[in-house]
Amino acid sequence: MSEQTPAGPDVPVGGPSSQPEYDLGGGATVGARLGTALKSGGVITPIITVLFSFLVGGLVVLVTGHNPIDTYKAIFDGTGLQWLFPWTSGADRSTAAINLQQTLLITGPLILLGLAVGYAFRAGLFNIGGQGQYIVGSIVAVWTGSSWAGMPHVLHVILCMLLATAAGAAWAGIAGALRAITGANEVITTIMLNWIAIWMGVYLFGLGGPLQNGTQPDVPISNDVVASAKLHVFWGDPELQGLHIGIFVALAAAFVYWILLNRSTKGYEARAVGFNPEAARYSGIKVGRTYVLVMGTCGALAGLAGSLDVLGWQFHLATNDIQGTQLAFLGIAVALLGRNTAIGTCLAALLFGALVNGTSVRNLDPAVFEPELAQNLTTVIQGLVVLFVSADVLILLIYNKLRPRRAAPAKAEVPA
Amino acid sequence: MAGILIFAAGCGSDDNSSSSSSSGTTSTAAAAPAAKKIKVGLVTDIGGLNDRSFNSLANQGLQQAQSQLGITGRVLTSKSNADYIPNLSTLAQQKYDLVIGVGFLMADAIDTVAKKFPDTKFAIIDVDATGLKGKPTNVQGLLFKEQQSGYLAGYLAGLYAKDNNIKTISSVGGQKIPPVDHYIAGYQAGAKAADPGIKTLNGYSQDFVDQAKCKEIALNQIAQGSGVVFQVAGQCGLGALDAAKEKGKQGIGVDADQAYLGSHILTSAIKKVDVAVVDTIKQVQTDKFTGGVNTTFEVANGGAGIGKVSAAGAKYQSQLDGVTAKLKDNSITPPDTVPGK
Amino acid sequence: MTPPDASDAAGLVLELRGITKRFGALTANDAVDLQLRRGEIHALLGENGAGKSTLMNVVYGMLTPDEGDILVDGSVVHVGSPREAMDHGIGMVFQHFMLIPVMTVAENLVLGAEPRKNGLLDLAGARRRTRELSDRYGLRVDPDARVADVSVGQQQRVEILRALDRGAKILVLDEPTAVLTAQETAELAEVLRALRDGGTSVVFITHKLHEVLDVADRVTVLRRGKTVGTIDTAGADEASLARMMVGRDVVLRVEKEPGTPGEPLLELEDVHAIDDRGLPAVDGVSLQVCAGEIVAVAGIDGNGQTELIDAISGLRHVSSGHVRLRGKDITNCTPRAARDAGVGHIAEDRHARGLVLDFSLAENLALNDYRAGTRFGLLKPRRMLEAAGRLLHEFDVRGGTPGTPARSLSGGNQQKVVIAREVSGNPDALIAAQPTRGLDVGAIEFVHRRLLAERDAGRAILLFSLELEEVRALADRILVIYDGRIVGELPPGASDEELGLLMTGGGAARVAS
Amino acid sequence: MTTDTIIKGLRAPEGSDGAGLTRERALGWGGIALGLIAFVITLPPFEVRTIVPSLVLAAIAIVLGVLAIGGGERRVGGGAIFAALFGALGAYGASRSGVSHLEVVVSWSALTAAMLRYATPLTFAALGGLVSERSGVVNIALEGMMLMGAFFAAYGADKTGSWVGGILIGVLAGMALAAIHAVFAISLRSDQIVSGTALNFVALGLTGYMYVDTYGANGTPDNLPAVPEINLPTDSLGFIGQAISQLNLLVWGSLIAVILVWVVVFRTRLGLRLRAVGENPKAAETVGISVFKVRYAAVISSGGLAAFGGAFLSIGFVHSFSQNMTAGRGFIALAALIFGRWRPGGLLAATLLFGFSSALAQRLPEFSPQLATLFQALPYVLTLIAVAGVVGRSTPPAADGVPYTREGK
Repeated sequence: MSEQTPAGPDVPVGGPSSQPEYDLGGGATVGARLGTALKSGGVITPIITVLFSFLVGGLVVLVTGHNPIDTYKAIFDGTGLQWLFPWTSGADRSTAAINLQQTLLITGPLILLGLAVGYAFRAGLFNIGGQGQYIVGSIVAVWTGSSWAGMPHVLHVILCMLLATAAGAAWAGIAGALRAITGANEVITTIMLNWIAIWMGVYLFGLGGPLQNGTQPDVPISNDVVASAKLHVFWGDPELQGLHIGIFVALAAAFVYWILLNRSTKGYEARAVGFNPEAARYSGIKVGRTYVLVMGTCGALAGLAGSLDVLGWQFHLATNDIQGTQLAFLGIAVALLGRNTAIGTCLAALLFGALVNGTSVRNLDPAVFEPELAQNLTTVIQGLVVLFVSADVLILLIYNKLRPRRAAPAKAEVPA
Repeated sequence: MAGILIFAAGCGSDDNSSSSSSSGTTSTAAAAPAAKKIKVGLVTDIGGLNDRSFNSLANQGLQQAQSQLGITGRVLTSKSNADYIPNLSTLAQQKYDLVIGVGFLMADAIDTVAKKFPDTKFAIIDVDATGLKGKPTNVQGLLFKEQQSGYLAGYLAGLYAKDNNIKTISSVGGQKIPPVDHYIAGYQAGAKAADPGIKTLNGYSQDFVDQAKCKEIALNQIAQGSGVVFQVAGQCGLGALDAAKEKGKQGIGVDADQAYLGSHILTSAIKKVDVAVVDTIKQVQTDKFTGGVNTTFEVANGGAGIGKVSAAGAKYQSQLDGVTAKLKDNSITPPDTVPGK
Repeated sequence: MTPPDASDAAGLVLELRGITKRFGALTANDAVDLQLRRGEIHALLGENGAGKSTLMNVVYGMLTPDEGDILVDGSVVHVGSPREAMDHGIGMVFQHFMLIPVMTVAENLVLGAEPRKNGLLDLAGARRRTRELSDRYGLRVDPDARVADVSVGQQQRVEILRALDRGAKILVLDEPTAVLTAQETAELAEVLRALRDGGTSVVFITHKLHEVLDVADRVTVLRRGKTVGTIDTAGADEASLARMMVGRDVVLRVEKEPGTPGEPLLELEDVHAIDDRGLPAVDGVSLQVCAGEIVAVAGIDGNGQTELIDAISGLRHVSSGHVRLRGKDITNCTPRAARDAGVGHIAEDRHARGLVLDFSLAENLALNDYRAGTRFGLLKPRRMLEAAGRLLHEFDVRGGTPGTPARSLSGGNQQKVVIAREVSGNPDALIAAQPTRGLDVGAIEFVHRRLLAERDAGRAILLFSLELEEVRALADRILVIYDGRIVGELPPGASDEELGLLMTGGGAARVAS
Repeated sequence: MTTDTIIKGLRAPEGSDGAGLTRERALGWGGIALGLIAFVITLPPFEVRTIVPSLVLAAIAIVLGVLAIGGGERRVGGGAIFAALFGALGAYGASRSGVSHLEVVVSWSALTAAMLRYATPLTFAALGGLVSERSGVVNIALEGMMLMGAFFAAYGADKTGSWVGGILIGVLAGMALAAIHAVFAISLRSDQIVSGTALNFVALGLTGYMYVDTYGANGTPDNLPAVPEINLPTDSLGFIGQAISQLNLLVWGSLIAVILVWVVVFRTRLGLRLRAVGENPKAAETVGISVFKVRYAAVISSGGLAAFGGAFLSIGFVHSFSQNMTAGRGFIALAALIFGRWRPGGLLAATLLFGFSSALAQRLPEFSPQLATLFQALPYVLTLIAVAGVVGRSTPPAADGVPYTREGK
């Protein structure tokens, strides 16, 4: 013990403080391990993770007899991210701009859907219900957005988004309340609520359904959102699905998420419950109410995502839009890759948005990669990214191997 | 993952070899050597090229045109509804002469894009171009009288049922949407015309993909006495045909000729999307394309009808020919809506 | 403090030579030697973190040593897994019992060496074997009881029987008395002596000096991963052992001035509550704690202490009766309202209930008052950090700054954080549940001093402890709880016998059933 | 921070689990039974056309429910009251609707057969989940494992020309995916929910890729060897006899698998060790059980079982493969596993309930074609009510989802 014991009459030597009792063995939480990983790996780890996944994905491409470098180049070109490079010019630049608009169009709702999963994770809940919450939000947005045609623009937009947010919150709140009151596992309840939301939507907009389009009785589709409820398009052609201001709404939500999680009493309670519900209860935090609030917040985020899509570019909902929406499942991957942090989720959403758009067939030359296969390849790469995210140990190992030797052990484990 | 993907009206097969009727409105079998070398783009809906239905049929038409008419073709599949507008506008921007959209859910998208690119020609399958909100003049609707195909199939089913002492026949629809109901309405009317005492059952699977659902519905109908099962549910409907096969009943395919599935396929109610695609391409090549109108494909022009008739139904061929003639001269006009209960 | 004597080698069943085990930068065992004779009870003494458990985990094959040899019966053996350890006749009883709570005693006993019949599990055979073993060693257990439902003492017997069933000649027990009552401890000592007399060699780990002197024949002391020495207990006393263990003289008993009780602050009147299974657990408890007084509730684990604590602090529904603080009725108010009213609560299990281990120290210290002075629902991070800095200094928490995760602190320092938090709210009444469980001597000393200081500052302290010594050292009055009732009040000077009698239900010897 | 805390959250103390059948509990269950009987007597073949007897039964059921609640059995009592209301409502609906409609919808033998067919893939997958989670590894990748089974069974049947070969290859493929899950979850100590989620993506992409690559637009051949149906001469034995007279071999297989899994998990040495590892891996290790071996074996078998479910879908039932053909069944199976409290009998009850309501939902449009799509939600609504109302908290194996690490290694 090199340090001097502080003087003081009543202060005894506080045990072997030079040998802290780490408890990172079998009982260590993933949170702790991720914490350690973040400390020793920083932002490098997720980057390595992504690179590694692309490497393995490239092997898959290679095995199937394609050129991985060409394929990735084509995918990258399709994302529109080269717009950010000053040397992209001319026709390339305008194509890139359109692609980037489409990439960001997906990124916005993905951020929100990622946050909707991430916040629940932080409170120890697994929200698989992003899909249902997104759908409920979309339904309310399309309903309110196609009503009240005479309303002032800003007011109408805000009202639609608020109501969609509230609807998503209420929908997820059901799962939270059931967890709080009856202890029903939210994994089951959110899956069930997804399906119920789907069939509800199909009923509402199906032929003869109460919200089905009034002017086209033959088409299972909703009414169109009126002009006063549409989100402003600030980049690109407003009629050709340009980029609307929803991306800023999503970024603002990410900022609010950061505040909520790290700087608010509710977020503090959510984290306490997530780490140790028993200790939270002992300190007087109402665990059940926290579950309801957290799920409600998640639902609000997912519902908001639904409203952005409806008010930003979709403008109507067909029954098969409802049945086909898969974005929320990508939200789980986004949250996991982003490690449930605000900034991480934004970056992960951009990555997945770019991946989705970059592999779209219009951007992928069929000579480089058959479009029918590309879609499935994307799914595999998405899976691999998430898979390697899960193996922080593996990635850390690689990281530590690659990094010049620094004698800092990743973690110390001593049995109690 | 948990979602039900994909939506498609009717099902198609790729088995062209058994396609019996010849081409549609244009009778030239091969392109004139002088034909213009045009660029044609096809945008599928989210069913994708493997939907074994109209997306894949449309693609076949495009490939046929590539090999026979010397055009350049490109297919863009849509992964989600977010792809419709970008896909259509990308092709328009790249100066494709003709852009074909598949499926009535692309109606609004094609309406918007067509107005933005007035010099590009567009066609859309299963959509009434005159009903588009923006009334674009460069979009042609490609419509099908599915009820005529359904009527023929139903007539055959009725004849078969009467001879085999079957009291009930049935149909399995994907979702209650117009193209599906056209088929079913025609089928029921045709069956009743052949055998006024016949009972018709109908069910919707609410799904165009999950074969298990259609199979369950078909099994249920067979349990209620159905001897002929007509599927109008795309890929899902293959399950219904499988049920017929398993229970020793007759099945009727849809959209394309599904006789290849086996001898239990009595016939198929056909909708020649491939022919429609080829014909439209020819129109553009020969500068005969007009927008703002529809081309209707029906029995009279060979764009609708039934496929190969199995041995079990062969003896009714002459009666079928009679009905076909009446459909051609419009002395029979089958209904296109399913009566509600 | 005699060096290992080579001439003893003939009688050694187990010998450890130069065992070194490192965890990253930390050396838990640094060339440790140990010699175990046939048929002796050998204590392994040391503070928490001295490397005792690590050493025994190495012996049992749970850990692989970086250096050193293990010799069984004079020859070097390789112990790579518990199975290999068992094959060499080594059995181990862990501090946290290695049992499956949802399974029966018989199932647990045969686990790993299950009898089979026709390819299926022979449950009848398992029960039979349990009964045979139970009879042979005189350790009574019920084969069909679920482990979760039997007492800690019984669970320990299952572990011992299981080790013996696998043919253990060397039995290692890791802090076997940490969870036992005085009576159970005495019974265990009997069992160990019987085993020794039957030829089994026993190593038991402890940091309790009197147990070493009571039970062991010889003792090896470890300090900071190194062997300090091995001595016979015959000539040793507590002071000399403590010196070996800590490396300096320690004050073994806190000198305590008698308290000067003031007005009654915490009053319970005929409180009833039920446990998680819906059975009555607190059955009409009435008590009073005055300002400046420590009242200890002594009793065997599972006699309603937990439920009583929960009932006072609003964590459990009080089905009838009243809890009052300064005359104000706080019966059945929420946990938060109870805290706001002035009830502090040092929770029984600091890992499960007292701390959020993944939170930083500042966040942990703010668990009770994070909402104080907040506006718009936003935390005051700077205020939290400042307050934490102050408290960490005041309570001499070592090994962390306000930003350090609580997980990385030692047990003693973690407990200081809990106490700091609970005391900083300036409560009228402080409930201290097992405040020194699992702490080493130095930390215990700190906690005891602090509780006395709080008493002297005028708080009413209700102490729950299973350690009679602690109860006696701190309490001004001792209440004994048995079966959910307060069955008697004794002065701190009461003898073990008096206390034991009350704690076991009034005299009838309570043999584990 | 992530999912281990979630799993801990699931582990709330279970009150009187397995506390035997008290009088109150019996009353409550009696109430539930009466409530259901109130409904059943109005259905074929009984078809009581007046609602009075049903109302009487429902009233008794409510009384029993109230008694049960009074005796402390709140959940079961609540279930009885709920069943009574449900029964009365159902009886009202049935007695008001036409007999012909009723007989079309409620054809017991057809309903039963359909229920079994719906339940089969779910049962297999849920059993797979049981084996894995009993060993302490959360398996959210059941969906992907089923999908692997579905594709590779079709592929294998096609390539080997025999359904046995198909099942074999399908099951091996499911096990291969499960082996990856095992490597990540056990050896690399991944967050198990994350790696499971990932593998679902991988399986979806991989099977889709191979399907398109191998079969292109043509789809799987229409003459795929099929798992045979079993014909039994039971038609004369009432509706159950009719229901089981022709069922697929794998339907029977799933029921046998339930029994087998029960025997293995609760009556064999391996099962005892499996449960020990899932409850307290360190304890298992200290008695010489290899946690790693047991968990690997469990996770890999889990993939095999789930793949059986997939194989039933492709070569047992619809005789072809299509992309994403499992359509979320793996998640329903996961729900059934939790619903059934990690017990073979419980999960079978859950999958049968789900299968029954699916079969019913598909027939209900007979009454109202307008509401056809809403009826589709029936299985999910019923599951939600059952989970929230009757099942409540269910406690997973104590070490479920917690990666095990031997210290210092």
